[in-house]
Amino acid sequence: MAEMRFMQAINRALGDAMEADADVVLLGEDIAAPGGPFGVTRGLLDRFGESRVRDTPISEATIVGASVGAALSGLKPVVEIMFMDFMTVAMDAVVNQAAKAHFMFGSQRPVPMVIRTPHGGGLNAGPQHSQCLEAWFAHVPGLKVVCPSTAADAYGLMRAAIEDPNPVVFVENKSLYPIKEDFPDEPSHVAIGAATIARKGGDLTIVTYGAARKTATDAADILADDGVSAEILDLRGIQPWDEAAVLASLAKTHRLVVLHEAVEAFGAGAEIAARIADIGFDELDAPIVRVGAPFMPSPFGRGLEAEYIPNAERVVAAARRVLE
Amino acid sequence: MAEMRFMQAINRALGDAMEADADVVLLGEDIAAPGGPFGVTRGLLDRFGESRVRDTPISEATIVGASVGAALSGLKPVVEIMFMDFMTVAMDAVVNQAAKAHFMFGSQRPVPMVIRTPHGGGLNAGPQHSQCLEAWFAHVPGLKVVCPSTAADAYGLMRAAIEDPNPVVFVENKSLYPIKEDFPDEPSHVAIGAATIARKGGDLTIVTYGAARKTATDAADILADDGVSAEILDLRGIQPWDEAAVLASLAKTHRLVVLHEAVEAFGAGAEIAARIADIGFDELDAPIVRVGAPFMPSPFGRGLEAEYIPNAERVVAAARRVLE
Amino acid sequence: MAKAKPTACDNRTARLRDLHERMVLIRRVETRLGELFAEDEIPGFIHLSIGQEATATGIGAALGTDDTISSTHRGHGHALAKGMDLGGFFLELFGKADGICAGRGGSMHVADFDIGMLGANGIVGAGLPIALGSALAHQVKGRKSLSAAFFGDGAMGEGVLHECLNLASIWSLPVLFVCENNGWGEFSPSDKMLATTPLKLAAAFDVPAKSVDGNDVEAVADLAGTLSDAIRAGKGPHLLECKTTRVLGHFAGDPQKYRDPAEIEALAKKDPILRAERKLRRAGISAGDLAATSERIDNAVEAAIMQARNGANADFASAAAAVYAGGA
Amino acid sequence: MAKAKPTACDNRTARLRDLHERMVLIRRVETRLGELFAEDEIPGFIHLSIGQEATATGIGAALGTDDTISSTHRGHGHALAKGMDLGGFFLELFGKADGICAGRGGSMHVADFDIGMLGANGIVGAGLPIALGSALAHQVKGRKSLSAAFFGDGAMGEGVLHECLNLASIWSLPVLFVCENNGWGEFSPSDKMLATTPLKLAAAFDVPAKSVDGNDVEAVADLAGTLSDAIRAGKGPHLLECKTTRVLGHFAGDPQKYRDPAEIEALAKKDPILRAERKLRRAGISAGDLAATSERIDNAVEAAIMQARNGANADFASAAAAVYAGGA
Ligand SMILES: Cc1ncc(C[n+]2csc(CCOP(=O)(O)OP(=O)(O)O)c2C)c(N)n1
Ligand SMILES: Cc1ncc(C[n+]2csc(CCOP(=O)(O)OP(=O)(O)O)c2C)c(N)n1
Ligand SMILES: [Mg+2]
Ligand SMILES: [Mg+2]
Repeated sequence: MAEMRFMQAINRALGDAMEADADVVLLGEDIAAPGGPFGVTRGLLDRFGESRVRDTPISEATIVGASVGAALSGLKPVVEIMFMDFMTVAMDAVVNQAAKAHFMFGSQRPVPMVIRTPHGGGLNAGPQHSQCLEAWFAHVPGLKVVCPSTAADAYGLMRAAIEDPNPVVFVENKSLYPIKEDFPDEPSHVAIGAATIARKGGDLTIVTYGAARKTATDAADILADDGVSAEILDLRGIQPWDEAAVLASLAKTHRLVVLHEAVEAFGAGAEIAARIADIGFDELDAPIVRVGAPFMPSPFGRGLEAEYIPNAERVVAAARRVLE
Repeated sequence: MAEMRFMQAINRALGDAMEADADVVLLGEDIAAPGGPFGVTRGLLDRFGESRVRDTPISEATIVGASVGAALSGLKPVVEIMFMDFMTVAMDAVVNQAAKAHFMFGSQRPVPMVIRTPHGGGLNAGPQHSQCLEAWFAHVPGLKVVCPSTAADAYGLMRAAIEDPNPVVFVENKSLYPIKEDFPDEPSHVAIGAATIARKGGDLTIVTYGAARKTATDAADILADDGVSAEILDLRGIQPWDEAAVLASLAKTHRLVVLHEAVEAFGAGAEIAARIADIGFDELDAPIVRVGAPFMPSPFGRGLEAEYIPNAERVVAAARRVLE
Repeated sequence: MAKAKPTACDNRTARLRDLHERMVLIRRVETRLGELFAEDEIPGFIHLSIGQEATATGIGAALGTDDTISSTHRGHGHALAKGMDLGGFFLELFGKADGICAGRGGSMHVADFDIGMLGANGIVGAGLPIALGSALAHQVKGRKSLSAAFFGDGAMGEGVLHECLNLASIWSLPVLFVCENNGWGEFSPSDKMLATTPLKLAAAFDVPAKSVDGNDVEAVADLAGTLSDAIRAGKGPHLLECKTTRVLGHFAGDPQKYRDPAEIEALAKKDPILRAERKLRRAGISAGDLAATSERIDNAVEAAIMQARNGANADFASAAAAVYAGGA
Repeated sequence: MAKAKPTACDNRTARLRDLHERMVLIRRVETRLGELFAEDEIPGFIHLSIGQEATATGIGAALGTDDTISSTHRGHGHALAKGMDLGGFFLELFGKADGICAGRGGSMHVADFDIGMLGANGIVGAGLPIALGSALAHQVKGRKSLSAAFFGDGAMGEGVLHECLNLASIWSLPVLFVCENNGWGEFSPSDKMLATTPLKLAAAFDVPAKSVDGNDVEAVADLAGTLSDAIRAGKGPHLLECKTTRVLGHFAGDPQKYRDPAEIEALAKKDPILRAERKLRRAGISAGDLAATSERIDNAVEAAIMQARNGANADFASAAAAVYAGGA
């Protein structure tokens, strides 16, 4: 069991997938010669050459749209959108084309493509470089959405996403990139839509994904000092998400907190809470409490951003509310 | 009390606002000389001239972005995006620019603009001309989102939206356009974010908005035959939405169904259900059941679309579940 | 399109007969679609290309099955010129289970991947990057194919065209950009909405470009052939502007009140089918011959319509199960 | 920028002194920003325009307070050339409550609406439609103002530029498109990414355009003045390409490993400030005079930094209350 950074795990998954399948190609701004703005694609140009690893002009709408066309014509493109905020420029290609092609053309062809994009704060990058917009994509039938929180999951989900015959939005929390973690010698695929229990517990369930898993763990540590045992479920997949795993945990704890870095209102957590307020209602012994960013753009200033991103204290407070 | 079509009410609101304020200008594809693809802007070019009522090229990203610049420079633009599906082409301007300008520039200037856009099915217009994407915009701090269901509300909300100093996404269900309704002789503004009780009842609450209000009413009629009295709350505003009105109704009925035409999963209804599962939990005597479109693109064929759009039977079934 | 292989001297006439027949097919299909729409047999938004058949047909004649095309909201002609099966086409427009898109897409989304027709598209300009990506696949996979991107003059308003011209140019992709310039974008005349032309734009990106009378099917086919040869020879993207005529309105049922009646009347003179027929007559094809073609096509179209009418409706459960590939 | 009004014969020298002083200010501000960022006093993403000061300054000199500009991610120079207050600027970059944007925007979003600076922008190309809309407001409201849209060469990849050139052209809007062509878009050389040039694009839309040595501040100011006069005279949009040099990397801290060291070294010869100083010396301005200017500016910058350091941090509750105008 060696150590590996989160970003290296993604790099390795891309490399392994490209070794395994000559149809996998990479597209994006500054991903080839420069190795990516965060270094995620470093070395892949040298290994796989200019035809398969392509620097593109600053043309998000077109590179995603071209990925759809390429996917419909036999390639498996993995396209990088440098910041999730820039997905706004490519939404037609994602939503009207990639997501719908299999369905609306009568199942004639799959659309095997992956859109890699970093979300999240922590770099004081401000309102246009920090947004967590995964809820938008989860609302679009035909897309899959994943958001790993560990190096091993990043590897496994990337391999699965590239092999999936559907368009997958692969969300990478940029604050995780440099983090080093245990990495298996023989890493394996992770099924899209399968949650994992990040920590076992019996008093309440915290459902989360991405970088917020760390926040949940910190909160669980604090709660443990008070004798409260929190179970943490890391969804990993947001569309589809692992309803059964949430229900199973709830059957033990009967109390639910939903946590993510995205803005709380109309965020992905709303679906989880809403769904459980329906099918899990009889299991609930307390209100479902969500923790997310407040309803404001991601602010620039250090203090502002620090207060903006959900922290362990807020999760602990939410836990206390459901334990009341 | 005369009768007026839904689309005429919007037309009248636009005309009245333009009479009242010379800064109000209209932009959009085919809205001036042709009077709009659905005829909503008919006659306004003749009344207000070419400078204030402008046909644009097919350049959604730019006409919305230009509306932001115009709003920051003293105009109050009302821009039409012909189908809500085409908002995908203009998302940067809406989300990164319009929504954030007031906040990220330190409250220096308001961004008084309205984006009018029709959503919804019923015309067999297929997967790229029928989407209800309002949940996306409700998730974006800085935007307001409204969706009227009656001619009077359409008028009143449009007047309020134009006068609001913030960017408002004004969603018009296109199946409502031709519908004729009572219209007050002296129509008034409707506060953004204020719900209205569309029907009084005591056994359960149906929260809805837009064209689905009619579906809710049909369902309530069926339930009434069985002696069940449903209260229907028409939100009208989705961001902000009237939490207090929902809680007040729930305090009477203790049972909640949330209904909209949009896809159920990760839709606007998720937020309402999630929020009530938190702050309204103690009032709930039953699961919260949502009714929305299934998780698939809006299909073309007649039978397919008819089955796709939520109907009264599905609402009745949901009501029966919460009444169990 | 079935490719006749006649001997040298009547090569051109034989080809023109093929082209003419294809145009008559498109015309007949769309004339009937207009009627079926008016009679409420066919739902949705229908955009007819009557008057523009020579463009679709001429381009289609230059392409093989391994070549790909992306199309627009006005895509019936492109689909039929590329060889889409009439049965699957009509079943689709009726929203039937056996439609080419299983009744889920309709007129704005007809597609047939087996013949390289990557779909009509409801979003103006959106077909351009799709064709580009298909060309990228051809290039990466070392195929000799090319990819044609149809777009209207109105689509020149969308920035995605600019992006695609640029990307195709720097990567030397095998793309044929085809502008169907009918002078209108919905209800607005393009000369009021655009300060540029396809040729000027192409020039700005060093993409070789030509303009052609888009109602002269032979001229379109000739030029499309020349440009396609250049593309296949590795000379990178090319653009062809076809100046053509939208005889009917933007959509089936559009009364075209925004248009000068004299302008509409004048269009008859430019009819691509009548022009081809005059040429054929001069080349010695008899009126009876032409009438026979027309009758054959009418029969085929009516048979397809009848089949479509009687087809089973698309089934909801199958649609619901088709949101994801692989059944996930 | 303060406008001196000297007598005829030393008009040009006086103006050059002003221009030079403004460039020195921008250089000093950004040099210090680079240091403050390296010392972790300033957070976020910082894009410095060192080497490009003549472009911002020359354009700024042609504009009045009633004219508007939209800027890019590399906007410090544009802001300062338009007249942004140094105090509010530094407070913003430190994320302080009294920053020009209340500490909510930072480097990528500096804006000052009172002087027509409509904001730097984190989205490549997004400033273009904003400037266009501002020009629309000028036109509709009958103002004599113009609106300048700064964009980089890399931004030519984005289709929104195409759309804006078109719309400005058909509506004859008072827009000055300013391309700061520094040859790079992040870590990629633009000649590999673009098949076009600003002049070719402008020509495609009938927008009159000129290219200028963007490191010659007088040349930029002259040409910007000429084009602005034409715009104010109702002649519609114009474009100015300023060929300039990005001396430092894409962002503060970028080691520029992707760049030939010889290329970077050669940039010193093109330094716009040194060039202006050589001219000033030839016009009789003493070295002491220039040193005094520099010292005055240093002092002003250090004072602003000190003020910013000591400023109160932005307050979360105020930010939370500012999401909507009108407090809603
Ligand atoms: C992004 C987008 N904007 C607007 C529309 C509505 N629309 C459909 S067709 C059309 C006109 C297109 O004109 P052109 O490209 O010239 O094609 P034509 O209809 O003339 O064949 C418009 C504006 C759309 N479908 N997609
Ligand atoms: C839509 C979008 N895509 C990508 C980026 C990332 N990005 C920031 S600056 C930049 C390069 C811009 O190059 P250019 O326009 O030449 O400006 P310069 O940095 O040279 O001043 C890129 C790709 C972005 N901010 N926005
Ligand atoms: Mg046209
Ligand atoms: Mg540059």
